[in-house]
Amino acid sequence: MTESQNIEQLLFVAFGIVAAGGALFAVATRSLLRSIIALGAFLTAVAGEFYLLAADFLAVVQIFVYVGGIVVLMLFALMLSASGVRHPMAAIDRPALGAALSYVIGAGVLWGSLTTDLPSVGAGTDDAVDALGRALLGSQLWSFELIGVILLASVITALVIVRRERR
Amino acid sequence: MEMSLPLTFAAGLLWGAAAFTIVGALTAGLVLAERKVSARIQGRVGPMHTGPHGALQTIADMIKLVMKEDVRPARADATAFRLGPLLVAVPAILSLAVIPFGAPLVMRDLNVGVLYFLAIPGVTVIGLLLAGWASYDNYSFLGGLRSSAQFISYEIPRSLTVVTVVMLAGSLSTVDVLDAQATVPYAVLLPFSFFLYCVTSLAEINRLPFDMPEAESELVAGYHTEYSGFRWALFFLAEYAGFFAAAAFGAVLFLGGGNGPLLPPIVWLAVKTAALLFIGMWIRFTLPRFRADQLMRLAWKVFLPASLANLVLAALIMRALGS
Amino acid sequence: MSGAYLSDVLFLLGFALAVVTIPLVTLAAFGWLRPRYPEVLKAEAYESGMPQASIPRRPFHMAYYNFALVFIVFEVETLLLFAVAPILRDAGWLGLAEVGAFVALVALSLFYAWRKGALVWR
Amino acid sequence: MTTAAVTLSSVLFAIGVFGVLTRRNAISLLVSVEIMMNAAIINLVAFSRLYEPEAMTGQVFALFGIGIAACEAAIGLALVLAVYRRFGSTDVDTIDLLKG
Repeated sequence: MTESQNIEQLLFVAFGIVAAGGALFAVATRSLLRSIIALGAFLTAVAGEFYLLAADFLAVVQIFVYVGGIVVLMLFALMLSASGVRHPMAAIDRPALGAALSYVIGAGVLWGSLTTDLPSVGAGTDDAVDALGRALLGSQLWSFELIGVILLASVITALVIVRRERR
Repeated sequence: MEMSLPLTFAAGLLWGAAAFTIVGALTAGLVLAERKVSARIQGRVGPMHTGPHGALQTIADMIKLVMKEDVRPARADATAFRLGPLLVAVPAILSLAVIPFGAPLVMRDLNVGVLYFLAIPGVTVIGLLLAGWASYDNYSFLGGLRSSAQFISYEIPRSLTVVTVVMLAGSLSTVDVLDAQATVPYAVLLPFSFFLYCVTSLAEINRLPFDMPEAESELVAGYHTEYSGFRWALFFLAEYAGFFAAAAFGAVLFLGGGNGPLLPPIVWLAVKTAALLFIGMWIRFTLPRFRADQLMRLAWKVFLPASLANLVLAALIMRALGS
Repeated sequence: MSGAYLSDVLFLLGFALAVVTIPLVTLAAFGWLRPRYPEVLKAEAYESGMPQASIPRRPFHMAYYNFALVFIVFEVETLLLFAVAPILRDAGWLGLAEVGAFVALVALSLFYAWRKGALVWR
Repeated sequence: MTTAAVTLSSVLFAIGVFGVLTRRNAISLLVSVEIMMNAAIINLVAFSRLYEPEAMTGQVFALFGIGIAACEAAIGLALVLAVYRRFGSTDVDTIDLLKG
C-alpha cells in the first residue's frame, strides 16, 4: 500500500467513527434538540466519506440538502411544535428488543456484504461533476425527469396535508 | 504544483488561520469604513476620537469586546447557546476557501468550488435557529426564526442565478469560471444575473434594506439579543465575513475577479470587491427597510420567478454565443 | 486515481480545524481577563425591562414551516440544475430541451404553491 | 476501502433500525430513517466507484436517493405538525383515533 492509500484509509475510518458516533448519539440521547444536532454531525461526516469515495458533487449536495435543508426543516418542526417541552418524551422504549433486532439485522446485512467477493479499490473518475452531468442528460435521463415529477408531487402532498389542518 | 499530502493538510491549517485573521482585520476595516460612509451620507463625521480621524476606533472596540463579561440567561440551554455563534461564524469563513485571489493565491481550486461556496453558508441557518432557541428569550426566538426563514427564501433565487454563470463557463470550479471571463466579464453578458445576484446576496446576508433580524424597533437585536462579549463578536464577524465573501464572489463570478491589465490580480480583485462593498453600504444608508411579509413576498413571488426566467434567457444567450 | 479528492479533503479538514480552533482558543485565552459578576437579574431573559410575559417554548404559527417545505423542494431542483449546467454548452438543443422540461416542472411546482397560498406570509 | 464502506454502512443501518424500533417521538423516527437512508447511499456511492465509474449509475442513484430523502422529510414533517395540531403531541403512541 502506498502512503496516500494509507492516509485515505485512515481518513475513511476517522470519518466513519465520527459518523457512527453521531448516529448513535442521535438515536440514544434524551433531548430531541441534541439528537438533531448529532444528526447534523453525522451527515457532515458522511459528506466527508462521499468526497473520499470520489463523489465530490454528492458531498456538497449532502451538505446543501441534508445539513442546510433537512436538519433545518427538523429544527423548524421541533421549534414550531415545541416538541418534547410540554410532553417530555421517554427517550427509549423497549431498548432490549430494539437492540436485539438491530443487532440481528445489522449482522445479517454485514454478513451478506462481507461474504460477497468485492474488488478492493475501484478506479473512480477524475471528473465526477462532468460524468454525472452527462449521465443525467444521457443514459439516466429518466431519473432526472422523474425526480422533477416526484418533487412536484411532494410539494402538492405536503401542502395538502398542511392546508387541511388550517380549517 | 502537486504537494505531498501532509503538506496539503498543513497548507489547509495555514490558510484557515490566515483566512480567520484576514476576516478579523477586514471586519475592523469594514466597520470603520461603514461608519465613515454612513456619516458622509447622513452629513455627520462619524467616529473621531480614537486615533487620527477615529481610525483606531474599531481596534478599541475589539479589545473591549474580548474583555467583556460573558453573560448567559439562567434558563438558556448552555450547549446550544455556545454552539450557536460558532455555527454562524465558522461556515461564513469556511466558504472563503474557494475564492481565487489571483495566480499564486488560490487557496483551493475545488472541482465543485462554486457549489461549495453556496452550500457551506447554508449551515449558518442551524446556528441562527440554535442561538435563537437556546437563549430562552422571545425576541431571540422570533429573530432566529425570521432570519432563518429569510435566509432560506433567498438562497433559492441566488443559487438559481449562479446556475447561469456555470452554464456559460461550463465548469463548477471558480478558477475555470475566472478563466472563462478572460475577454468579457459575465456582468456584460449576463447583466440581469448580476443584478439578481447582488440583490439576493444583500438579502441573504441580512443587510439593509433586508435586515429583518436587526429591526431594532420590533425585535431588539433578533437572535443575538442575549449574547455579549466575544460570542456576540462572533455574530458580528460572521456578518462582515458574509458581506465580504458575497462581494468577493460576486467580483469573481461577474466582474472577472483578478483579470485586468497591468496591475497584479490581487489588486484588481481588491478593487472590484471594494466597489461592490461600497455599493452595499451605499444602499444600506439610502433605502428604507422592508417589512417581513414584503421580504418574503419579494423572495418567492418576484425573485424566484425572475431567476427562472433568467435561466431561460441565459440559455438563449449561451446558444447565441456558442455559434 | 482519487489523488485530487484526497488532497481536497485534507486541505478542507485543515482549513476547518484552524477556523474552529482559533475562536475557541481566543475565548479560552481571554477568559481570565473577563469580569464575572453574576447577578440574578442579569441572568433574566431580556424583555424590554419587563419580566418575561410568556415563555418562548410554545407552538408557533406554521407559515414558517410552509416556506421551509417549499424551500427544500426547490433546493433539490436547483442542485439538479447545477449537476447538468456545466455540460449544457455542449449538449445541443436536445439537452436544452431536456433541461427545459425539468425547468417547466420546477415552474409548475412554484405555480401550484403560489395558487395554494403557501407563499403568503401571515 | 470498499470493505470499510460496506462495514460502515451496515453499522449505520443497524443504528438506524435501533432508533426506529425504540424511539417514540415522530421527529426522532424521521432522524432514524434518515440515518438508514444515508447508510444505503454510502453503499451506492462506494459501488459506483467499483463498477463502471464512467457511467455514474451509482452516483445518479445516490442523488436520486438524496432527493427522495428531501421529499420524505418535507412530507413526514408536515404530517408530524398536522398530528401535533390534532393531538397536541408528537409522540406516535398518542395517535389512537382507532381506539375510539
